Parts: sequence; C-alpha cells; structure tokens
Amino acid sequence: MNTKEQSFNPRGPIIVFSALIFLTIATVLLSGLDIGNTGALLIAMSVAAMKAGLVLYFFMHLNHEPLIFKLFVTLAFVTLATLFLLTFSDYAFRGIA
Amino acid sequence: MNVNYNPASIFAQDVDFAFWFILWVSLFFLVFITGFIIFSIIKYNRKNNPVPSNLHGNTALEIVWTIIPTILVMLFFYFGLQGFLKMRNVPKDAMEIKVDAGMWWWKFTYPNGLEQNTAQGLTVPADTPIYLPLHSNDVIHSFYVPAFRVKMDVVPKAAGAEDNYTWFEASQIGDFDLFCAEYCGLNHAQMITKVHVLTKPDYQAWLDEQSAEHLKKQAENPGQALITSKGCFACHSSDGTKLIGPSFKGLFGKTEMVVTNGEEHEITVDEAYLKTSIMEPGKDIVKGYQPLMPPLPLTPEEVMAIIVHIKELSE
Amino acid sequence: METANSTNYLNSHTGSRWTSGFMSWITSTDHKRIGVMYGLTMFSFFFLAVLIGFIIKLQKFYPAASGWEIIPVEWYGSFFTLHSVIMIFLFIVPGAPAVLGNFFLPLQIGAKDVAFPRVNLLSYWLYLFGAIMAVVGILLGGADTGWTFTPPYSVTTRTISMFGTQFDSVSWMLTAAFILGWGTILTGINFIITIHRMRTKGMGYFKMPLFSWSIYAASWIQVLATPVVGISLLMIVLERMMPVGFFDPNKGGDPILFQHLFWIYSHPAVYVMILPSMGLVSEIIPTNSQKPIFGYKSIAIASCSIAGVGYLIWAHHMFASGMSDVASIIFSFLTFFVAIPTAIKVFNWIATLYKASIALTPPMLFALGFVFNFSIGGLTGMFLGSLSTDIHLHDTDFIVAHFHYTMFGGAAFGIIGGIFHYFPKMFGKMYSHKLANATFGFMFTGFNALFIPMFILGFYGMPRRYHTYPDIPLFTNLQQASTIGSWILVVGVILMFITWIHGLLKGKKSRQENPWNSSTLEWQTASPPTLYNFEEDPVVTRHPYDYDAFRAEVKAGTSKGARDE
Amino acid sequence: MSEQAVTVEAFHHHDEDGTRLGFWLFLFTELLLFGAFFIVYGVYRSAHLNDFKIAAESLNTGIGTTNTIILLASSLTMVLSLNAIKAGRVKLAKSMLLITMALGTTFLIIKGFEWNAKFAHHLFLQTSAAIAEGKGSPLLTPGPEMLPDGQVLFYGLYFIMTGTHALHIIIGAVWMGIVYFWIAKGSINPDNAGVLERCGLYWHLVDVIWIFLFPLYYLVA
Ligand code: HEA
Ligand code: HEA
Ligand code: HEC
Ligand code: CUA
Ligand SMILES: [Cu+2]
Repeated sequence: MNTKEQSFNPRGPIIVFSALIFLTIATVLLSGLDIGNTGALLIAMSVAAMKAGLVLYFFMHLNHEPLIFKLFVTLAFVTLATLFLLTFSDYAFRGIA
Repeated sequence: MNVNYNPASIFAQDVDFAFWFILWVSLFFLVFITGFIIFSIIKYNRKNNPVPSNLHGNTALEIVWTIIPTILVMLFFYFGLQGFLKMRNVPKDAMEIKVDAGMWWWKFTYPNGLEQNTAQGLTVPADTPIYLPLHSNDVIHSFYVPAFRVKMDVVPKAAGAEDNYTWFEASQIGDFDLFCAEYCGLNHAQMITKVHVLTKPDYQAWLDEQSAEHLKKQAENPGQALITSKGCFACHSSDGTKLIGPSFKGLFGKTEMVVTNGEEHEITVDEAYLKTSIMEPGKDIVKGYQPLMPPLPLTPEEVMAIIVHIKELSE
Repeated sequence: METANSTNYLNSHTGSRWTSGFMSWITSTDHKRIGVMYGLTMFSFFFLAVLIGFIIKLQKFYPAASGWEIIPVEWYGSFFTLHSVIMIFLFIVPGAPAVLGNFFLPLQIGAKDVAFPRVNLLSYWLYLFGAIMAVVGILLGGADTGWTFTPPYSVTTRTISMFGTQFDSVSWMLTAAFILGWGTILTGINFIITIHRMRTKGMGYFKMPLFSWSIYAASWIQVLATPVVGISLLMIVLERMMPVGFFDPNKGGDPILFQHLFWIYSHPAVYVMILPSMGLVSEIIPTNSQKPIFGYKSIAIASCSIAGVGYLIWAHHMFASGMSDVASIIFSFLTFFVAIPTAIKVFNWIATLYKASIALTPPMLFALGFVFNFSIGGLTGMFLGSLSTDIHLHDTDFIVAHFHYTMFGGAAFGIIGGIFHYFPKMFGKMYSHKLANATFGFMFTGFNALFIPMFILGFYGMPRRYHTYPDIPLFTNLQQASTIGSWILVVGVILMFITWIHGLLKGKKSRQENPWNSSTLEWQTASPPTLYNFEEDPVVTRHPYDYDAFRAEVKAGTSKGARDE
Repeated sequence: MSEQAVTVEAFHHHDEDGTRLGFWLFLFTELLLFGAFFIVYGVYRSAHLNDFKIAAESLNTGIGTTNTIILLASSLTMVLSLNAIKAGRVKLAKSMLLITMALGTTFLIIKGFEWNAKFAHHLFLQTSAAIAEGKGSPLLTPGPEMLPDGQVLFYGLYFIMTGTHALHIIIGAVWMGIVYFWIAKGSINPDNAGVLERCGLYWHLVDVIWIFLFPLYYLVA
C-alpha cells in the first residue's frame, strides 16, 4: 500500500460515471421503442450488464487487481448464468400458466 | 401372493432391463474392487511385503479407467432414456381416467362420469393404454404403482397450468398396490389403494354395473354419494368410530366444545354450524381434534345434500 | 520437546481474555480449539439423531396391522425431520470441514492459523446458535416437512407438537437453517483464502496434500451454493408469515420452482459431504500403505471436477416431479458425468494398494470400508441417474438406502476413519486398537445388514417416509432384517464412543509426532500441536506423498518418523 | 513460557490482499442470494408476461430512473472518498463519505414514497394472521377483487426484492457511519484504508444489484 505517490484525481471516476449516466438514459429511451418482448429484454439486460461491468471493473477496481480476482468474479457470474440456463431448460419447455 | 410386485405393465420390461443391466455392471465393479482390496491386504501385507514400491502413477492406466466408465455410463443413460420416452409418449387412443388426490384420498373419474374413491380403488381393463391426468387439491402427492413401474407427482397447479400426467398399459390381470409416494402429512402412509386389472369383457361388465349403481345411489341419497366420492370417509365414519375427525353418527343436535380463534365455547350442532364446518374447516375446531380438515371444493347445493345426510345419520 | 508440551493448544490460551476453563474455549480463535469444539457440539446433537434413526427402524419392525406402534402417527413426520435435519445440517455437511478441516488444514499447508481466525470463531457461534434453534424448534413445535421442505406442504402444515405447544416450528427451523448456512459460508470463505494466501514456503498447489484439495473444492460449493438455498428457505418463511405467492398455485406460483432452488444447493451439498471424506481416505490409504498415492494429480483435479459437475445435475431429484421432459433428459445425461471423476478416484485408491506395505490399522479399516460402502452408494446412484429406473425407484426405500450408503457408509465412515487417524495428533494419546477394531466390525456388519434390505424393499416398491407399511410378508421380513441390522450398528456406535472416551481418559500417552509414519506435513509438529503449529515456518521441497524421499529424510533426521516406544 | 510470548508476537499476520479477496467471496454470496430472486422473477415473468407488463405500468419510470442516478452518483462519491483517503486528503474523504450516505438516504426516502403510493392503492403485503382477519390487501389476497395471478406475483416480488435491496442499503449506510467515525478517530487513515475500501466494495455491489433490478421492474412495461 504505497499511498504517498497517488494523488487525488477525480477524472477517471467521473468519466466512468458519465458513461453510466449515459447508459441509464439510453436504456430508458430504448425501452420506449416497440421492438417486441425478447428484443426489449435483451437490450435492457445487455445495457445493465455493461453498466455492471463498468462498476465492477472501474469502481470496484478490478482493473487494478491481480488475475485471481478476475478469475473468481468470472467464476461467480458463470455459476449464476449456468443456474439460469439450466433452470430454463425446464421452464422453456413447460407451460406453467 | 406377491403378484403385487411382479412386473405387470408394458413399461416393466424396459425398466427392468435397464435395472438389471446397471446391476450387473455395478456388481462386476463392486466384486472387482472388493476382490482387489482383499487380494492386496493379503499379498501386500506389511509382514509379507515390508518394502513398498514407490509407484506414483501410470498415465495409460488412468486413461483406460477414464474411458471405460464413460462408455458404460453412456449406455446407462441410453437404456434409461428408452424406457422414459415410452413413459412420456401417450398413445393417441388411450382411455382417459382423471385422477384427483387430496389429503388423504384418491378419486378416479371415468369417461362416463363414474367416480371411484380410495376404498374402491382404480379398476382398469388389461392391455388397454390408460391416460391419467393428475390433479391435486392441496399439496403434492405422488401416484405410484410399483408393479407397473409408474410414478408421477400429483402437483397442485396454478389456474391455467397443465396438470401432470402419466399413463400405463397393464399386461396382467390382478390386484396391484397403488401408493402415495410423496410425503403429504399425517396419513401419507394410509394413502394406499389398489389397481384392479380386469379382462376387457370383465371390465365392461363392471363398468356397466357400477355406473348403474352409481346413478341409483346418487338419485336415492345424493348426500351419501357425495360423502363417498369426496373422500370424507378418509377422516369421518358414519358408524360412530372416531377417526381423524369426529364421526357423523349422532352429530346433528349434539352439544360439543369447539375452539374458535383460540377461545373455547360450547355449541349445539345445527345447520349453520355444519355449513361453516364444511366450508371453512379452519374456523371452529372441535375440542380434542387437530385443525387438519382441508377445505374441499363443494357447491352450496352439495353441502346442503351432505347436511341432509348427516341429519339422517342422527335419527 | 518440553516447551512444546507446555504450550500445546490444549493447555495454553490463545489471545482471549480467559486463560483457562470453559470460557477460554468458546472464546478462543485458535483453529485447533475451534475444531475440537465443533466436534464435541456435533456429537451431542448427533447422538440424538442416531437414537431417532434407531427408533424409526424399531417402528418398522412390524406392520401397523399387527397393532405395533412405537412412534405415534402424529409424531412420525417430526421424527424423520429431526433425524434428517440434524444429520444433514448439523452433522454431515459442516462435519468434516468444521472438525477436521479446521484442525488440520492449516497444519497440512504449514500455516499458523486460518486466514480469518475471528471469523472462524463467529462461524462456530453461528453454528451453535443455529443448531440449538433448529433442534429446540423441532422439539417444541414438531416440524414435519422432512429435510426437503417441499411446498405447498411446508407452507400449509400446522404442525402438531410433541408437547402440545402452539409454535411455528417450521419457520423457526428454516430460519435456523439459514443461520447455519451463514456459518458454513464463512467457513468456506475462510478456507479458500487460507489455501490461496497462507501456504508455507515451497507448498505449491500441486504439493498440497489431498485432504486440503478436497476441502478447497468443497469450500467453493459452500460459498456459491449455500446462499441460494438460504434465501429460498426464507421465501418459505415469508410464505408462511406473509403470503407472497412465490410457490403458491392459488396465486399463479409453481411449487416445483422451490424444488429447483432447493436442489441447486442440496445436490452440490452432497459433494460437500463426501469430498472431505474422500480427502481423508486419500490421506489414510497412502500412510498405511507407506507408498505414494496413485495418480496424485488426477485425484486433485477430480475433486475439483466433481465440485464443478455437481452444479449441473441438481434436477435429477425431480424426474418424477413433472418438470419438462427435455430438462429430465438433459439432467440425466449430465448426471452421469459426475461418475467419471469419482470412478477415477476409486480406481486410484485401490491402485495405491498395489505393491504396498499395508498395515490394517483402525483408520485403514475405515478407509477401506469407505471404499466398499461408497462404491455401493455411488453405483446405486447410477440407477437413480438413469431415467426410467429412477421413475420406479424415486421416493422409495431404495433412495433411503442409496443416501445412507453415501452419507453414512461413505462420508461418515470417512470422518470416523479420519478421527481414528488423527486422534493421536489431536490429543497426544493413543486409543485402544482392540476396541477400535471391534467398533469397525460391528459398524460395518450392522450398517450393511441395515441398509442392504432397504435396497430390495425399494425395488419392490416400499415408499419412503411411511409410518408403517402394508401387511405383506415380503415387506415384513425385509424390514425385520433391516431392523436387526440397526441393533448391531448401535452396538458399533456405542463402542465408538467408548473407544474415544476411553482413549481420552485412559489412553496411552504418546508424544510421538508421527505414530503412523506419514509423509505429510501435519505430522511434523508436536502432539498435541503447539499454539501456532510450527516452531518455525516449515519449508516444503518434495511431493507430499513421496515416501522414498520421506524415508531418506527420516534417516537423515530432517523429518520425524514413527519411533518405537 | 517466554517461548509462547514470542510465538504470539510472531503471529501478527495481516494480509490486506487476502482480506479483500475474502471480501469479494462474501460479495459473491450476496450476488447468488439475489440470484435466486432473479431466477424466481425470470420464471414468473416468462410465465405471466402480459400481467407483468401491465403491473409494471403502475411503477413510475421517472422515480426509478432518478433513484438509479442517485445510486450511481453515490457510487461515484464512494470511489472519490477512497481515492481521497489514499491520496492523504482525509477531510475530502470524509465529506465524500457523508455525501454518499446522504445519497443513500435519499434513495431510501424516495423508495419510501414509492411504497407509500402503492399502499395507498391497496397494494401491500400483510401477515397471514392479519389476512385471516380480513385485513389483507384485497388486491393481493384470494377473493373477488384479487388481481390476475401474474400481477399478484409481480407485486409480491416487487416488494420483497426491492425490500431486500433497501435492507442492504440500510446496512451499507450504517456501515458508512461507523467508517466515518473511525476515520474521524484516525483508526482508518491513508495507510490503513482497508475497511473503507471494503465498505466501498459492498456499496458498489448493492449498486450493481440495483442496476439489474431497475430495468426488470421499471422498464419492462
Ligand atoms: C454424500 C452424499 C451423496 C453422494 C456422494 C451421492 C452421489 C450420487 N448420487 Fe445421490 N443422493 C444423496 C446423497 C448423495 N448422493 C441424497 C441425500 C439423496 C436423497 C435426497 C432426498 O430425496 O432426501 C440422493 C438422491 C439421489 C438421486 C435422486 C433420486 C430420487 O429421489 O429420485 C439421484 C438421481 O440421479 C442421485 C444420484 C447420485 C449420483 C449419480 C451420484 C454420484 O456422485 C455417484 C458417483 C459414484 C460412483 C459411480 C461409484 C464409484 C465408482 C466406481 C465404483 C467405478 C465404476 C463406476 C462405473 C462404471 C459407473 N442421488
Ligand atoms: C449423515 C446422515 C445420516 C445418518 C448417519 C443416518 C443414520 C441413520 N438413519 Fe437416516 N436419514 C438421513 C440421514 C442420515 N441417517 C436423512 C437425510 C434421511 C431422510 C429424511 C427425510 O426423508 O427427510 C434419513 C432417513 C432415514 C430413514 C427413512 C425414514 C423414512 O423415510 O420413513 C430411516 C429408516 O430406517 C433411517 C434410519 C437411520 C438409522 C437407523 C441410522 C443410524 O442409527 C445409524 C447409526 C449411526 C451411526 C452408527 C453413526 C456413525 C458415527 C458417526 C457418523 C460419527 C462421526 C464423527 C464426527 C461428527 C466427528 N434414516
Ligand atoms: C383430512 C381429513 C378430513 C377430511 C378429508 C374431511 N374432514 Fe371433516 N373434519 C376433520 C377434522 C380433523 C375435524 C375436526 C376439527 C375441526 O372441527 O375442524 C373435522 C370436522 C368436521 C365437521 C364438524 C364435526 C363436529 O363434530 O363438529 C364436519 C361437519 C365435517 N368435518 C364435515 C366433512 C365433510 C362433509 C367432508 C368431505 C366433503 C370432510 N369433513 C372431510 C378432518 C377431515
Ligand atoms: Cu399423499 Cu403422500
Ligand atoms: Cu443429487
């Protein structure tokens, strides 16, 4: 933890923040479009994923962390995605309502 | 005697084939493993073999015992799949018998409207595919006939959702146990009945007779018919015996202690009370009993018919 | 050795305010003390659960038609719930990691403690609190959902108490399980970080002993799967207290969804139970063979692949639940892939025996018993993974026998073997080998006599969770055979406790560091180990199971081997 | 006995990177905990697509967007607070932390108003006991006025998921208060900012979860 050399520079975080705000407004505007369910969901979720990526990578400093942190984070998200996928191997083929 | 468990449906062959195949492979490995352990214990005992080798592994061997199990388990999968596909594909010409389950009764409804309950069992013709939509009125039950190798959970479904289903084609005449295989509370182990498999002509005769009798009963005493068909007898008797719930005999006009919202008070059984007892079973709990009675789907007319019959039992 | 003796973990304090007595134990952050505390606590609960298992078996000695009733019908549900909740959540899931993992993981990798000692203590408290809450909850209110908590039954059941109290025991028990879950999660995090950050010099990943590897794999499952079940259990509590409709068909919910969420955790959890025991067996077998374990690397990798594949196969518990046929087929297919790494392990263990120099010590007996029992348990898993056979066998006694073979004959035999293996290290005393061998004899015979008949019963269609059974001679005969087996087993259990207590009180004092002449690092400290484990940080240079090198070191005096006393 | 004193001294192990890695593992458990909720949401949304859309109409996109921006801004100030302390500017770090807390509280207040509006429309959850006494929401409990299944599920999930999220915001804000106190006391300082960093990680994760909640509830209509 060498702190003395770092100086306070808000530029980076503010750029990231602006990108996040931009994406937020974009996703709100895009949700107004009439492009069918799957399309809308897909867009909303990919924008959300981008935003989450920005927060994780910059705000949560994954960019400065050793490889092992990135591997762990990937593992966690891959696990979650797998759970979704396999659960839907049931629901996609079964009418529940 | 044990006709109960002898394979008695057209699925049995597939299931049993997969079962025995896996069993023989498993036994082979088990015997091999155990044999090798015993052999080593004797041969490489510290007395016999004080100086061990320093063997770390053998790649070729490791590959072999990765590949062989892989092939075998794929066979297990394949044989299991064969039987399963058969179980899930109902022939088009199958005869439909609706199955209803509740705590703790079964009801079988035939295409002509005839209803059979837990005490009577499920009667079917041999060599005929029977399609069974499975409907639950409360919690999950499971429809299980070991001799047919058939099992499917009976799951309460949301309005509009499809009910579970299963089907079978009995290949032997006889009586076979039908179990509830999913834990559903107190009387789970009593949720048992029989499947009676008859020859086709016998079945037709049985059906005609039952239907006629059913109609007659319904006309003569609709209340009794309802009590039978709705499964009330699982918990109530009409001869004074105390089962899970109080007996219907001598019930009308009786004074008894009931607990409402945690408070005890004395009531006299009249029509209004019976109505609430049946429609809102959780409201007044008779002292000495548990609040176990499920709400049952009955129309007001049906409730009236039942009350009339309960009155008769008290005369 | 005198200094080591006076500062061993049993008689010196570890940073807490209390220096001796009860308080110095339950406020200690020393991983060894925590391990021992877990052990003692677990056994108290475990004893209760064993007793209940025994009574359940008695209940099935005669069919109800004969008028036989040991457990009243209203209690039966609470009995098997109490039995399984204790066995699973209080004993076999946290068991091996919390007791032996805590004690020996840091020792095996040459660390002074786990990464977060205070968090470790917190885990123990969570465990203690949750455990008491669960047991008291079930006893007071008689929750009768089984350990699977399947809605809608678990939402609607208004349980009948054993003592006549009105009490929402199901919610209570579920909350307890949630708390217990956090205990396990924290332990898992602790172990992962310990392994990543605290290995001593020279201890590369592929120089770690296999028990550490198995704990590592199991810890990942605990971290990534437990939260899912935790929150699902709370959803049931919510349904009971504040109906939202998560699983309520009257509001459009789907009860089967809960089964998905439950098994997403509970299937991987079975590997949390078995992996550490597999790790223990991988320690015991080479030690008592005095020879390297066969295929070290593939066992280590197999541990991780079992954990990984274990995530993909949860719905094999649901083939008869009415989920989509596509899902059934996918999950059945994937299920078989877990058999392959497991098969690799089994073959590696027995190959280790080849050209070995085998000593049939008590731990070795349990390890070999494990291989036999677990093979039966695992191979019967093949019948269940296969679709058409599972439809027939699901929810019958066949399943009950399968999981007792894996959890009891497998996981528990492994733990017991592990305790016999590590007992002299933990307490600096040796138990009576005669008693220990007798324990194994009774347990092994009793166990097999108890559960083999249940496979047959299951095949003939005897459903599980039945208070009684139809009066059929075939059923009665098999049930009685099985019940008699349980009597033999109980003798074994009692002998086991006697052996341990006798060993603790009257056991021969042995300050030998390495009584079994084992090549791994944990045997190089004093017995019992000193406060911070090693006098100075050890440096690792060789493969953990390289017995030739180990014997050379012993000769040269750089490592400690077994000594004659 | 001097032997022992030595070993105790020797074990002053503090591994900042290890602690942070452990904290990340803890964050994964939070992620998977919400993951289970997301699975439930996903399943019921696919089953009751139209009802979900109709119910989502009743949520105010404007409020949702405002809250999203507030949370994102609080994430920014959190980062700045950490950067500031690492650069030795303790005062700036403290004020940034205060702003973060304030933004978090604003989020909660807005959420409170939103919930209140729902209550006013007879949309609320009630205990089983109260429902049995007839005090349940007529729209969300079985009865003649009950909304279609899908909408009932939507509102139930809405309350529970945003409620759980709000609980996390509260925990985060309280934690920040403690951290603030420690900075003031000096036990968190430029050379020892680990706790602030972990608090920040937690706060960002809560933000990440909201990033997914937001479109699922406010934009799907
Ligand atoms: C420690 C616990 C443990 C372990 C390790 C396992 C291991 C396995 N289990 Fe088991 N299982 C349970 C505990 C466990 N199980 C429990 C508790 C339940 C019931 C829960 C309940 O409903 O209450 C259950 C239920 C259960 C079911 C659901 C049954 C049903 O309800 O319908 C299934 C279905 O597929 C299954 C499969 C398997 C498989 C494929 C393995 C595999 O991992 C096994 C792999 C092992 C081997 C294959 C043997 C070793 C290998 C050889 C000897 C080499 C030769 C092998 C071949 C050629 C194949 N198990
Ligand atoms: C680890 C898990 C475990 C263990 C050890 C046991 C042990 C026993 N079980 Fe249990 N059982 C379960 C887990 C376990 N059970 C579960 C999950 C269920 C399902 C319930 C449900 O349906 O929800 C079940 C259900 C179950 C049933 C079926 C009930 C029914 O469906 O109606 C029966 C019936 O015979 C039974 C019997 C027994 C008996 C006789 C014993 C014992 O008497 C055997 C004697 C025990 C020993 C000899 C102990 C060995 C010693 C150790 C393990 C020490 C380990 C050391 C340390 C902690 C350090 N059990
Ligand atoms: C699951 C078991 C069960 C079933 C099925 C069941 N009941 Fe009951 N019933 C009970 C129990 C237990 C009680 C006593 C507790 C109470 O009052 O709720 C009871 C009470 C009653 C009472 C009040 C008796 C008294 O002494 O005051 C009536 C009337 C009644 N049931 C009618 C019916 C009818 C009609 C049916 C079928 C349509 C039925 N029950 C089905 C369990 C059952
Ligand atoms: Cu119905 Cu069990
Ligand atoms: Cu499983």
